[in-house]
Amino acid sequence: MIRVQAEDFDLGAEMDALTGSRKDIGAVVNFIGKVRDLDDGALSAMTLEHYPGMTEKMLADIEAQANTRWELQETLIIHRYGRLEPGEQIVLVITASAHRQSAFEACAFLMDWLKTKAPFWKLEESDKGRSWVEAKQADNDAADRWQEPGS
Amino acid sequence: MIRVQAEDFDLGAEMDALTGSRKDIGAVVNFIGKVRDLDDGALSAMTLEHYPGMTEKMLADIEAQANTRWELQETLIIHRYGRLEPGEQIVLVITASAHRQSAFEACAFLMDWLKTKAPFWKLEESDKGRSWVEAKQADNDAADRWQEPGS
Amino acid sequence: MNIHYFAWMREQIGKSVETETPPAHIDNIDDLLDWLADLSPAHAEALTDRTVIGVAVNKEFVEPGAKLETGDEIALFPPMTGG
Amino acid sequence: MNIHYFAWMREQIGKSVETETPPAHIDNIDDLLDWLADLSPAHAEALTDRTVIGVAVNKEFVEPGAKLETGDEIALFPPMTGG
Repeated sequence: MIRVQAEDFDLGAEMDALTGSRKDIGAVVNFIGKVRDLDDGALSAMTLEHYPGMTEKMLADIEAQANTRWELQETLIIHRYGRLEPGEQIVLVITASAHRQSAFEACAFLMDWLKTKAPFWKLEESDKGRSWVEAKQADNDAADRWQEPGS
Repeated sequence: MIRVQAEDFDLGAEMDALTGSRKDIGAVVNFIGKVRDLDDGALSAMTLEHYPGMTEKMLADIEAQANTRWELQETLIIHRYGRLEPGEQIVLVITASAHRQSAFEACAFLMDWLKTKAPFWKLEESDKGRSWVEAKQADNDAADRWQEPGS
Repeated sequence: MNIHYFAWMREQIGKSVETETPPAHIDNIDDLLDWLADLSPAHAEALTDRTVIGVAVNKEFVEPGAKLETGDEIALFPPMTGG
Repeated sequence: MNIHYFAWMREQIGKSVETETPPAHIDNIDDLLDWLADLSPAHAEALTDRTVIGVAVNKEFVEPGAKLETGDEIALFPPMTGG
């Protein structure tokens, strides 16, 4: 399941909805990404721009790919857009599986992918002005490690 | 922070308490382990026995070790004991870091360790009778991959 | 043909979408970018470093040499920074 | 010396803790396990396969050859299955 939304999300409620009544799930891994103020008080806000329509399509694609590569019982990706303040939640990825290894790997895979291939752009406003967050080589490298032979 | 308890835990509340007011945390990874009924309706309960005193000591040790190996801002380990039914939560590990890679690795490390080195034993009651869960070689192998050279 | 711009490309060009009708011989992304760069100094500036520009046609990523069809929805954007 | 048993060892021996006073020459874990195995058929059975038995002294894991001191808290248990 994927959702692209401006509103915040509630981890506990999402977990309950996804796995609460299930008795066959052994391992659930969640990732939550938050707006981080590296330099205390310097960052006033981060605004996430995205490409409506393409975002949903790409997220559904990658979720399907994760489900092909690992045996997962449930997956959820929620990505927010709009203006967010330090400490606010940006993204939630939940992967549920019978086995912890699959849940861990699929969650890390989805996050590496979101960092480099989902059509989002981040604008930071700080006491030094406004600037677009630049892509990191480390994120590209992290995404590359999931490349399948021949692809 | 570590807790060994019979009571259930509330993921949302634990997350809020740990990271809610922080503005310097970029990545939070959670693992939740649940009692799994592999064969629909066959498992009636799982009882976790542990070694009071040693459990707390070992959990505090491994939490400290994770904090030495990775740059983490917050860590929480909650492990339950006593009689649990299918679908109930057994264990929660939360790792919060500035960077997702550290949070993912530390969480997987802590779980691999808990599977093999924390003094817990699981008794399953199913329609086939009662039996102690046997240790898995795969869990030992998973724990071994974190072995540091020379240790 | 609608062309969408995102992030600093949108800011430099000054609009998030524009409707253009390139001449018929412009039939691939590379040629389209050359043609767009001549529209205004702002376009030229936004399109200076082609190596950092991502392209989507009809909401799918494409390579620079990809062919174009009439009515395609084009999007141009800097490297993505989601998650 | 208090000796704690867990899981199926506890069930086989029939108690979770017992207080024993081994003779003075029993000064390491290996010798203690041999001595305990002679206490009863149940002890002997629980201690049959030493390779699967984990040992803690004063709530720390130890190797089979580890030395013992008077008043140590001993724990014997099968492989752990937490998490």
